[in-house]
Amino acid sequence: MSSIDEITSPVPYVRGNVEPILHEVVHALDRLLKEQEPTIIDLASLPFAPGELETLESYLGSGELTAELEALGPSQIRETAYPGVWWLDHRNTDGEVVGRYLEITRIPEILMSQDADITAGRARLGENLEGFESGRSNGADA
Amino acid sequence: MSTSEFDLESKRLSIKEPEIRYDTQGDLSDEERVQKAMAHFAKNFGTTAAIYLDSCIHCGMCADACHYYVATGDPKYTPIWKLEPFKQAYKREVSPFAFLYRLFGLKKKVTAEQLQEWQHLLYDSCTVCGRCSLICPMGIDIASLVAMARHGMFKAGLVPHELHAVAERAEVDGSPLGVTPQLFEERLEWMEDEHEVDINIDKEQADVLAVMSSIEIQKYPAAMAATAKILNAMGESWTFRTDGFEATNFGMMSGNVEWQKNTSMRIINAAIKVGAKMVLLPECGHAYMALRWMGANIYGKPLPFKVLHVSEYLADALNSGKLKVRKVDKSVTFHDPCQISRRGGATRAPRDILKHLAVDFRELPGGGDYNWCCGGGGGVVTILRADELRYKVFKLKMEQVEATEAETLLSSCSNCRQNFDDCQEHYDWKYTMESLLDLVADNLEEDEA
Amino acid sequence: MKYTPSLGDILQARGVSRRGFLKYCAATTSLLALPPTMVPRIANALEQARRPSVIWLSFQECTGCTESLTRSSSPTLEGLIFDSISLDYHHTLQAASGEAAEAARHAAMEENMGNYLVLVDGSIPLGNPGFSTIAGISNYDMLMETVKGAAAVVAIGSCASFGGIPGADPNPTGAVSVKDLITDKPVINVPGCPPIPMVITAVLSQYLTFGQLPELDHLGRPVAFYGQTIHDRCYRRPFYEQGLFAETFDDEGARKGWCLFRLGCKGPITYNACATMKWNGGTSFPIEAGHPCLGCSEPGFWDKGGFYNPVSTTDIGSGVALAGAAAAGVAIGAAAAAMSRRRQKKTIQEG
Amino acid sequence: MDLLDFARGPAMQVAIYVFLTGSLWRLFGILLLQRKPDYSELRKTGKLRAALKVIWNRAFTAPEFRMATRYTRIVGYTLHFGLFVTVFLFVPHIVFFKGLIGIDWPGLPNNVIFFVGVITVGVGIAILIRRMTHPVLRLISNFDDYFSWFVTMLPVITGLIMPIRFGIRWETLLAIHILSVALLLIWLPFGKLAHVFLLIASRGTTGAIIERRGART
Repeated sequence: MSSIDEITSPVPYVRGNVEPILHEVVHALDRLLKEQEPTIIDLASLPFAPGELETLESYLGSGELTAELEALGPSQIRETAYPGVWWLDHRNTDGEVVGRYLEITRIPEILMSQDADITAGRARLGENLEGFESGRSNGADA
Repeated sequence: MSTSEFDLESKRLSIKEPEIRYDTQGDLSDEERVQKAMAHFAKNFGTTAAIYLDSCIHCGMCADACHYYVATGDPKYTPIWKLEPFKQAYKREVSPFAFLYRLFGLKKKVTAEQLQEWQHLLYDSCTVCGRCSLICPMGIDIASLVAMARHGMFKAGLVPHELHAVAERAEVDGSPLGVTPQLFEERLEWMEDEHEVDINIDKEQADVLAVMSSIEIQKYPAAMAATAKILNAMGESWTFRTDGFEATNFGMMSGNVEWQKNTSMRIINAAIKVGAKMVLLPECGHAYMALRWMGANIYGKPLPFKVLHVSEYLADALNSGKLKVRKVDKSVTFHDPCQISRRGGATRAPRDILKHLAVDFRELPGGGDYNWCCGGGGGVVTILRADELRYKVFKLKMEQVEATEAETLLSSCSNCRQNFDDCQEHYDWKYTMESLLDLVADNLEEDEA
Repeated sequence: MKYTPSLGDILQARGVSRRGFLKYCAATTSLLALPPTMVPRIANALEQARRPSVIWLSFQECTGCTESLTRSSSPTLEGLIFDSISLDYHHTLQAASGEAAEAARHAAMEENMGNYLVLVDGSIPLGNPGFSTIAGISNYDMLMETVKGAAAVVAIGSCASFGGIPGADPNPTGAVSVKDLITDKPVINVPGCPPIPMVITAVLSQYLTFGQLPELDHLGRPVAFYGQTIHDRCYRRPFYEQGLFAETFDDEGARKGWCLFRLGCKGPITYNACATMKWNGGTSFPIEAGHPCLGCSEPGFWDKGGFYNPVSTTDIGSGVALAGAAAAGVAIGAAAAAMSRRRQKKTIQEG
Repeated sequence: MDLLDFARGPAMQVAIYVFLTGSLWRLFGILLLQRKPDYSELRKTGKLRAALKVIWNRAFTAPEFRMATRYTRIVGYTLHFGLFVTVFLFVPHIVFFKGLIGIDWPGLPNNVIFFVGVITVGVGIAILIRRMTHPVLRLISNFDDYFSWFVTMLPVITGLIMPIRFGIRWETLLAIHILSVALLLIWLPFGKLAHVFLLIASRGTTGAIIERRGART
């Protein structure tokens, strides 16, 4: 281990904030099961020692589902090894993290198609169809 | 404090004599009394007293060491409280912040009423036994401060009458109990006949000057014969002197420094006159404090002779083998006179002697230096109005003695002894105090030879 | 007042999807240090938000605050926010110069009278108007003139907020803060040397989002970012509680990442968001790099003794003064004793 | 200048000067009073040795008095122990002393200090209650006793509040804490708290006089 590693990962404190967060996750899962109430934890608002966030991430691991979202930069939405616990990384176009959340929910809101987008898509599709129709009628006229 | 109660049991129906009664001497106004008290308090406000008076943290532990507080539970008997006016005067007049205390009126002037009230606390209820000095976490020698405070009280004419009268007689007659040189000589001659012992009187030259307490001369004269017997047995060159025989020092106990000095100087001068190498003090507690520890300072330079209490002398003689005693087959307990043991540092001597006598020695609970005072020291035994309190306090002593279940009760202080005798009569108690000196003198081996 | 498109319009015009917008809202919520449950409200508010006009004035400053802001990488969310404000005057960033620049300032003021924001970095010298001028106008005059029609003033950086380094002892230019001069308008202080770029943009986006000024502390700082001390949010705090401290910069404690209190860390008395928001796109912050906090976002941080003096130390003054105090004690004591002895003598004579 | 700067700067400086001046004033005001030589033939000659012996052994109550004084001893020792630990073993305090005198020693974890601090306050309250209710203590107590209690407990209490906060800003609490210490330092030489140095003088005096007589001390 290089001396730099020693500086950035103080061994005695690696678990500092990890355990309390995991407890919070357990309570959130209970709430989800009993009251159908999702929970979002903003990881950016919590103080982490160097290495702590990585510990948390590797502890939670990866589950069956990982989704990539491309909107104002890439986002990764990953279900952890614990179903119902989702890890969300929002990045900007430079790849910098702009938001990092743990969502305890059945499916994160951002994965669902949004009414506004559906409406826009529906409109786009409708326009396309109109295009087909007008194309056909033009063709019939011709 | 002046709760008047009706006394319906005496022949003359009246209110009971108030518990607190102030005595005054001289025709002084209140202001003059305060002025005198302040002057003679002030004389004592040197570095030593100042350190002590400035160090008190008011923890109250001294109360637990005082037989007056323990016996009555009355907080006013807290030792440091007995010094309140003395302390107040110190803070206002001499302490480092005296100027500020006066400027802002933080410490009031001591009043005549205050001093009168404290007469009871400084005389009737303090035997200057120094037990409180041992409990104080700051190491304040409270007993020595009480002695200093008495200096002011005396000059202010605020001494209990009987103590004042006794002290005055000691100054005028040379003895508090009317022992004149002639009377002393007569009684010595009587003992010489009675006990068939050679007693040296007024020799011009002697290595040892023996002195006596008036209490012994009047009440326990055998002590004179015993002293002579032992000194003869030791082959000492010794003498009694009619111009310096009184060992008690009521000037010291009442608080008159001049009288204390006069009394001590009589012995010192007599000892110097005969070229004594040693002054042998009798079985008297405060005599030891007066000459052994205060004598040189009164004299103003080291004394040209040694000062020994008779128990120290006996212990040395027995330890060195110069004196031999028979075995005494008795169980014995020993009451340490405060001024000799706790205050004087001669605690070991009586224990050495008792070892040579091979008695079944039973130490009092807390015996030795932490011993309860008999309650009669510091002049208290002379004060009539203090009798009730003195008897009450003596109960502590009785409990201690009874706990040993010893056959014989010994001490080496005639003042303790007279207090024990008085309390014995009051309580019709089974123990009679005997003299350690007498016991040794009665069991000298040379007798048989 | 000219038509200003809402943020929703702008994003839509750029072809940003609703998902993208939600992501942006989530990031903004996080940036504003608001709970994640606020996202829908933020989304709603942001959709309606309109571009405010912003005039940026730079006085006695080092351009570090501007650097801080612009060094945040190009098309970021902060950048997006800057797209959503109308930066009408900034003499470092704007293309216009000379009279044209001043004309732009005046035009923005007139067009948005009563609604524009004034951002200030740098302190204002009152000692001599010539100490710092722009286009021949003293800083003081320019500030007072520009602020007249402003909705609010934002003091960016410790110089504008508290006087900063120009105001440090002995303050040769007579530098003062914006708040010292502006009493009739809301002033938001965003101190720091420099402030965290995200905090600057967050303050702006909060204004943008809610159209109102954030809750401020007693020093005029937004509570959302300056509500807690560095110490409170510091990942090294547990070491403080355990009594584990680095004592030099290269001892075992330093290598193990122990608390830097003994090395003079001002974290306990410094209110800022460095410990959670961190710097350089969330990479690190001074304490994480092994250096104690200097307390740069606190008033007078330059004059609070050495940076490496622990917070709990005090200045006991000079040895000469201490010796003087001791000598005075001895002298007064001796005088008191002499006085007492004289008084004693007198009392004894009288008695 | 904010409150903390005032507390750490001028307030503390003035307090230290007053403490120094007052302590030496009191000490020299006593030591330069009249002294009388002791001409008695003492059993022990070593003055310093005797003084040191009493300075040490008066920290412990003689077995004869232990039962009677158990309450006072328990609360007394606990208070002094608590004050010692909280004042001298809390790292920020050690740092303070290092700044003052340049010496440095190991400290204890904060939660230990906090725990001891709570006990100290508890014992302090017990001491106050006893002083107000015990007949002896009530009789002999004066303003000095109560005010000294107040200025001693104040820094402990203000110190304990710091981690709890009660919604007050840390630097304000620190300033109040430092000001309370300044008050303590200012009062110390003038009241009974001066026993921190007078006990050496007082026990030492008894050692020099009475211990050397060979009497019990």
